[in-house]
Amino acid sequence: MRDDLVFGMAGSGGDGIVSAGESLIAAAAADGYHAIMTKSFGSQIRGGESSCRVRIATAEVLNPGGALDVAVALNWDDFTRFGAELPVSGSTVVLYDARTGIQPHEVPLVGVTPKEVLPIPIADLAREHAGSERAKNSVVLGLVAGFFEVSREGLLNGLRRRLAKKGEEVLRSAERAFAAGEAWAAAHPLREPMPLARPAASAPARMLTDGNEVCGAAAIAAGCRFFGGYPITPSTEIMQFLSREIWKYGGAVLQAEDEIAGIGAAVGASFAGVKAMTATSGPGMSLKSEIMGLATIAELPLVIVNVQRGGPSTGMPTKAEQADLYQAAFSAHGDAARPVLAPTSVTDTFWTTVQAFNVAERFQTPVIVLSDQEIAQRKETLDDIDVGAIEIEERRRPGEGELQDYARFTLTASGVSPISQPGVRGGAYLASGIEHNERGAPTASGALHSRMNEKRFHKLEPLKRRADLFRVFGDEAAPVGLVSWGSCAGVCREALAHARARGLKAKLLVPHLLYPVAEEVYGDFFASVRAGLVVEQSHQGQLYRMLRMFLDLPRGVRSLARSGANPFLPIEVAERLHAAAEALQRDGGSARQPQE
Amino acid sequence: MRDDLVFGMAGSGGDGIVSAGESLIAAAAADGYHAIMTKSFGSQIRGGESSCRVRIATAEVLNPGGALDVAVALNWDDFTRFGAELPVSGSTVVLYDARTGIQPHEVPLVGVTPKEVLPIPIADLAREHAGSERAKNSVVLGLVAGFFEVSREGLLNGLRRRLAKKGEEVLRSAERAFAAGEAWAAAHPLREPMPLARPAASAPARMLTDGNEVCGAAAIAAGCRFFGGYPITPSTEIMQFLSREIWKYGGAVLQAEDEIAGIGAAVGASFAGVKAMTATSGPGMSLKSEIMGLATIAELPLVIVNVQRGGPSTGMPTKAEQADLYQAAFSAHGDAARPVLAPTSVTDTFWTTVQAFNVAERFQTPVIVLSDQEIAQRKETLDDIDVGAIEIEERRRPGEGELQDYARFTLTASGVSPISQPGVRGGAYLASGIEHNERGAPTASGALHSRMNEKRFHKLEPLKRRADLFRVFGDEAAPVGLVSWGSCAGVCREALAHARARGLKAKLLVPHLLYPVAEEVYGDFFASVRAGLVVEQSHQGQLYRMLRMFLDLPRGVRSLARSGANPFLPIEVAERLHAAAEALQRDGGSARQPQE
Amino acid sequence: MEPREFKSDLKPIWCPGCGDFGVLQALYRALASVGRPPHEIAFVSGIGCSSRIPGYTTAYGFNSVHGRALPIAQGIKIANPDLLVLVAGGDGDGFSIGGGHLPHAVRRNLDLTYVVMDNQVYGLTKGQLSPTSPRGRQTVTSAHGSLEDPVNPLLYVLAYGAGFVAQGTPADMPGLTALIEEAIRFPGFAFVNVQSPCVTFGEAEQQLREHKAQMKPLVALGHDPVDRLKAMAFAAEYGRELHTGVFYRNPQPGPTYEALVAQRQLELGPQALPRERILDLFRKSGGQ
Amino acid sequence: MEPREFKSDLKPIWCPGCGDFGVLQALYRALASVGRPPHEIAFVSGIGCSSRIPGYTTAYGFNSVHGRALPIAQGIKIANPDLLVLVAGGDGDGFSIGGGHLPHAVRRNLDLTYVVMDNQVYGLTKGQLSPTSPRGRQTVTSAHGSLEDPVNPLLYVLAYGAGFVAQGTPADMPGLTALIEEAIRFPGFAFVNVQSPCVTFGEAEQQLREHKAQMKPLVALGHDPVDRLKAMAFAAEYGRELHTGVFYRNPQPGPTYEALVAQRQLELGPQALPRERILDLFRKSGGQ
Ligand SMILES: Cc1ncc(C[n+]2csc(CCOP(=O)(O)OP(=O)(O)O)c2C)c(N)n1
Ligand SMILES: Cc1ncc(C[n+]2csc(CCOP(=O)(O)OP(=O)(O)O)c2C)c(N)n1
Ligand code: SF4
Ligand code: SF4
Ligand SMILES: [Mg+2]
Ligand SMILES: [Mg+2]
Repeated sequence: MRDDLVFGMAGSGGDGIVSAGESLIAAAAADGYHAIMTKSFGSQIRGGESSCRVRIATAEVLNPGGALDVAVALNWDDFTRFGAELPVSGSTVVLYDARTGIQPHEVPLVGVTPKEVLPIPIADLAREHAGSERAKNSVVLGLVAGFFEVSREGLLNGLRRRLAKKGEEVLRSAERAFAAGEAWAAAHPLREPMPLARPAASAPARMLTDGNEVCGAAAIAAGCRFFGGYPITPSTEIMQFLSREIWKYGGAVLQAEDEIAGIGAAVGASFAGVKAMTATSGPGMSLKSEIMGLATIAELPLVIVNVQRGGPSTGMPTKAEQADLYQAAFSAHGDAARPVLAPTSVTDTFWTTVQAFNVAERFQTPVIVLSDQEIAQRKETLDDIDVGAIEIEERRRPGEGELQDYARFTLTASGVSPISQPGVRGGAYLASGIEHNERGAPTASGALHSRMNEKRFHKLEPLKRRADLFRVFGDEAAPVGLVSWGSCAGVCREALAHARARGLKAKLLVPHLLYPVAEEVYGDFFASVRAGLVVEQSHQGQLYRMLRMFLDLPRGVRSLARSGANPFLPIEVAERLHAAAEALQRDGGSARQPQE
Repeated sequence: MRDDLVFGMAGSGGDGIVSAGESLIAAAAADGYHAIMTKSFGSQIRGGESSCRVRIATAEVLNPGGALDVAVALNWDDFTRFGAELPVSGSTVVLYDARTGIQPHEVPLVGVTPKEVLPIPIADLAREHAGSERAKNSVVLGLVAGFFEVSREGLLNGLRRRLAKKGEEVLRSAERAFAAGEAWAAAHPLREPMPLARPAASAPARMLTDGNEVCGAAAIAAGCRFFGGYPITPSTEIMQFLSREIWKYGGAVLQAEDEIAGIGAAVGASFAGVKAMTATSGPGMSLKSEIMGLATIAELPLVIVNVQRGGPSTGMPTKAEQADLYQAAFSAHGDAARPVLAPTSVTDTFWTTVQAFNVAERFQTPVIVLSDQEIAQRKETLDDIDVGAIEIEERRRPGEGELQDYARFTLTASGVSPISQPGVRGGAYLASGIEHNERGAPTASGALHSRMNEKRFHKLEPLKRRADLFRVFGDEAAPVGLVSWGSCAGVCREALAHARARGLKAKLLVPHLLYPVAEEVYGDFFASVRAGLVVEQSHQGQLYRMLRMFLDLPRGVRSLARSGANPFLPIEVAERLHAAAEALQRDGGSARQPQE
Repeated sequence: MEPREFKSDLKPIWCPGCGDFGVLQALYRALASVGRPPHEIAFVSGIGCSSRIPGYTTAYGFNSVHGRALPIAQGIKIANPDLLVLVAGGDGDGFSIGGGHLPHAVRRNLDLTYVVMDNQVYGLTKGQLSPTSPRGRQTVTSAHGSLEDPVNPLLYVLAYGAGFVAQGTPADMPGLTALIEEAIRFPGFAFVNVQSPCVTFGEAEQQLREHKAQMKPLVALGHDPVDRLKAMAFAAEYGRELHTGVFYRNPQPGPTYEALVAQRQLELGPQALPRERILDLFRKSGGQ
Repeated sequence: MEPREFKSDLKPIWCPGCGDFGVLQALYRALASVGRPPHEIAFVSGIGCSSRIPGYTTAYGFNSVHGRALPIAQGIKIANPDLLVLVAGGDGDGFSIGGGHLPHAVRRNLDLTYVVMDNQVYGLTKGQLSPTSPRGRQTVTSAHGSLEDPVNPLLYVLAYGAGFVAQGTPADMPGLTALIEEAIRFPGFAFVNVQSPCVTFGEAEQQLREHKAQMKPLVALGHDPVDRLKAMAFAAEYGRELHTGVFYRNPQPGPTYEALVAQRQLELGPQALPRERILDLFRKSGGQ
């Protein structure tokens, strides 16, 4: 019995392999499994090669996994094009369409001998039982159900729902194809069967969605009532979600003419007193940076979501990377700081997005949510979240007394000043991007400029002590530590488990708050650490460098970073961590747990 | 005899006080003095209060100086509005218009007793001798010539040239006013005369201009033949200069509809094979960042000048600040590095701008020149520069052989690939912002992305060893060190001289290359250093933080930073340096020179 | 209400004689006639001499960044349609850096009033070429004369389909006041181009005295502002003739964007889940 | 020259049946007739399905960033006026994010040919509302229908003063080819709006078959393309009628920007100091 299986499948445009994956994860979610699905496509806009990975497990799934347990190739050209996304190892079972005419020992998988390689007449079965090769994906689902005992009922229900509107005939054909796949599996059992364990009987059907939709839902839950933005991959689904839903809550979406207008409208809405958001990816972030600075100096709450993709420039729009951290923290001219938060999974995107609104409102500042293509577009099962229990904050509005002789930018002890909005009698003020005095009047005084800069930075200080915006895993006083963020964090959690299973005393810090750098929180974490890795998907190792700006990192803490579209595997990180620990041991310390 | 005098003058719009300053510095330059002039205006677009500072010396002038030696107030309201720019100390001689009716002991200079305070009937003298108060500034120049023996002939020549076209009558009046000022000074000698020493007899007449014009001239000298930009204070004079001159050299200026189009056109010109530039200030930089990233990935040479002003957002357009360093190095999404250079004076702007073009061409990369409002807009005397002797580099174009089966982004050992341009047969290629393979074809391969990122960073490595882009002053093996950049560097050079004169063994590193951080060069400098300061005009201390990213700074090296429009005084930096040295001594080290 | 109730304590930084003073006065008067209290007004601008105007009123002001007044104003109006939202700025702000936002603001047809102080120059930055500067004009950035035709704001905005398009000059204060008032009252996007002379950097032929002499009121020419093609023909003379008055007023203005938003909110509102149950949306895809 | 000489090895990523294939073919043919060798052509685009087009030719291509093709092309043309400079992209690229550059490119009148593949949708990003999508259109970003009128590219560009304005469709390949060729030959800014169907996300009524049926060639309607006002009247029907052919061709095209630049360089060139003496400019201000 396995409690965790990673499926990877590839085919041509018409093969419906991604829709097979969708059916698989939907069935798994309905059954109470935990699961993650990622997709990858060729460069053709439509009809080119496509692939997906589905990881299904009885316990929490932290990342899309490493090498495949099960590979499904409808044809080899397409499969091998996704080499990096669909790595096959010595423990992979490979199922492929015998129609390819390739013999098992000839399959084009260089440098690796899979555990089992099964040619299966997938196309023939489809044609024979369903009368059309379009049913190949139903055969595949039948094979999956048959070989690995995954959610048989769920899969069939899914088929039915999906094909309901295509008519009885299509549905029957698909069911026959499914059955044929199942039967084929039954007739040709694996040498070493690897059925998936059933989820705990108590496991509820799980919600299923992706990070972008969750982000949109979180915005609504946090009270966001205005979204201004411009489409860009891989963030557009946030706008798409809100364009369906937000009106129901009295809000509105403006698809603007460009990213600048999108954030401009959002800043306007915030000025008018409404919680507002914009979302984009790297190129849009670059364009928005001038108005981000405006929001900083005008002290207007605003949430800006950046679903990171490969850069620079147009880069690789459909691939994940974590190379926009510098930009998030340091773009826009002048001393213009803004908090940066990052979610680590689809589920976590809900919480992080709500926190972003809370921080924006409380500190009257733009806040960046740094998501990434993987989290944003992967499908994931969600644990239930008690939305009602999450605290929602509102900006500090002036009371009656404060509206007597109101000064918008009053220098308070906290640096946060009561903020009025059009419609409030007595609260009129001038918002501006020009440096201003407490009343908002333009100034060119160096002394005032100093005090206002001071105010704008000082008000963010409490964030540096917000340990609730960090999560620590592993052994508290471990000498070996990992730091990782965003989609990488899930890989590192699994790596940590590997390492600890092998006896290493280690821990992991996952910051949801990336900027300002919370010196105290890191200080506490690093107190016991003598060696470690900051793991991230960027050529420059941006978080590692950013930590150095504010912290004296322990000497043995290094950067483990590489360009996007080259995801880390848990096992790989675990090995690097072991190496670091060993280097440390050679230097006289010990990172191994005493062998009791 | 004094060999260095700082004049500061203020008046209302009609008083022509700035034009008096212009005359003063022009005369000084003609005489062979070294001089710097800065101006400051009130918020009125025209006709409001205005002021200027002119520092004149027989030796190199490194900055606009600290407290005034001579203060001239045409009226006290205007003078005190410029409190921060025109600091008066116990050694200042104050000349003011007796017409203000204020008694010498009543002048509104709080907390300070000037050395001498002279009420002078400036307006009356003007009216009496020239028939109009508009000649007040000529009286002031006469007073300056009389009291301080500054360039009498030069001043008169200047008057003549300036007023030539206003007719004989106006000129005569001005001459009479000047004479009246001189006579008044002769009749009322200072208690303690402070005549300015004559410049060395061999001193040539010096060139005189500001940093923006020099930047434009340097661009032409470096071979720039296209400028695309959009007006913005305090950078516009670069475009203005080029719009007068560049045509003569076969070039063109495009005043674009916005900053994005300005840099877009410049990128286009560079693609077409022409050296190109754009110039702007902070808000424009924010807008340009997307296309900066495009130039990075398309590997197109381009010089981008940012004349920094106070930020964030519109901020303080007429004040200097050094808070755009983070943006210069880290804006634009993705791993998009670009070299950043900074000039330290008007003269140096020539050299630095030429270097920027050289770096851009050699490494096929956008390069940022970080100037600032002070350097850009202050007038300064220039030492002669042997323009012909400065080496000018050209991009590496493909040879005949390389045009056989040309691949634009060939992975070479240096990371620099021969770059073709439209018109060249055999050299056609696809430039793009999309990640690409060696031939320029779009790719979504992680492996290629890695290699291309590697290429784009690797090619910049030689810059990190370019000690010629740094200057070191002071004692080589000093335990105490300063690092400073841009307009602050001139202040620190004077501070260093102060400190060393007081017996401190100290040195100063001035980087003209700010990014990439030249680890080796800094390493050499810091090898002897145990305490020191990184001095800059930004709230966050951006260079200090950036150095930490890449270097382990000696423990005793701290940030000395504050918001723009609050310039450092040399004496202040010297004192902070002493304090640092003393702290070090208490800790057991010694920074004092042995008292031989 | 009284014009002075709209006047703030901030002293304008404008040069003595700047046309913008007249625009400000006309605006005070128009607002007084319209009668909405200042705190129900949001007044947005970009950057420029002209863009300082919100600060000189007692309304909620937003002196934003160069060229972005219209997007910001749209966000405000959508967020709170009850506000009276004014937008103002210069020719550079509106037609150069901000020119890309204009067609979209117009076609969305929010109830905004957009007043441009068109002085054919960049005032705040001290005299550079502007998009409305005539061909050949010499300025500090066109030392040898500009090489391009100017934009035509009136014709453009008509082509974009604006419901109300007018031009005024402070040389005719009652006329200007009336135009601004009418623009504010117009239920939809309304554009008023004001020939507002720059006394410091503007051309000598573009000053108030010349305006007085050259002004050609469209009414006097018998123009009927319901005729859009005719309006375009008059607008095409921008730069050659100084027409004042209403070029076009849509007699049957369509619904505003904010009205359509409100209608949609009303229609869809009942379908909303309680906020706490928003995640239920993802249950149905769970495969049950 | 032969059309195939302009075809590169790169395989288009377009969906089978996409209208852009037709545009590409028409372009190959037009370029072959014009006869400039590929290496003397610079072909600039932004981002979108349509913006991939330069890579499918043997010209120097610049597949730049979204919306910025026109500024880049202008820089190229000014830097090297001998090049044939083509610009292409989508409706989103050109009229939404890039819309602010269009009036200025037009009024500067460089000799550029700008071909927009107008499919009323954002193709590359998978089906969002575009600025030319009709009011009420439901897309993934306008789930309940769009609330605004579309832009009118033809009318806008005419208002901007372009010397050559045309519309074609790949449903009429010879017509389209001729229009592109004529646009390239036109000495000044030339604009060709191509109704290029998106088979994947476009509307069913906006496909080649429908174009064939609905197309109304302007010649057939007796339109004389020297009449700019008439052209505007036809253009005003954009979105309701599918007019093809030349809307407007300036019979007396003015000088191009690059010609004026060359003239100025020639006039001022003799005044240049030798490069090494450039700093002499600052001597005269030295007060001697
Ligand atoms: C992004 C940006 N670019 C440029 C500027 C500089 N700038 C300020 S105002 C202005 C133009 C002013 O002209 P206009 O809009 O016509 O207003 P006016 O001053 O003439 O009233 C410019 C270019 C800026 N502040 N921000
Ligand atoms: C700055 C920026 N914003 C947004 C995008 C995302 N994007 C790429 S293409 C596109 C629109 C494509 O539509 P269109 O220009 O009409 O071209 P089509 O694909 O329909 O041919 C968008 C929004 C981007 N790449 N860059
Ligand atoms: S510069 Fe011109 S536009 Fe600006 S305030 Fe002065 S007169 Fe008015
Ligand atoms: S999505 Fe539409 S525009 Fe894009 S290639 Fe496919 S058919 Fe063409
Ligand atoms: Mg103007
Ligand atoms: Mg399109």
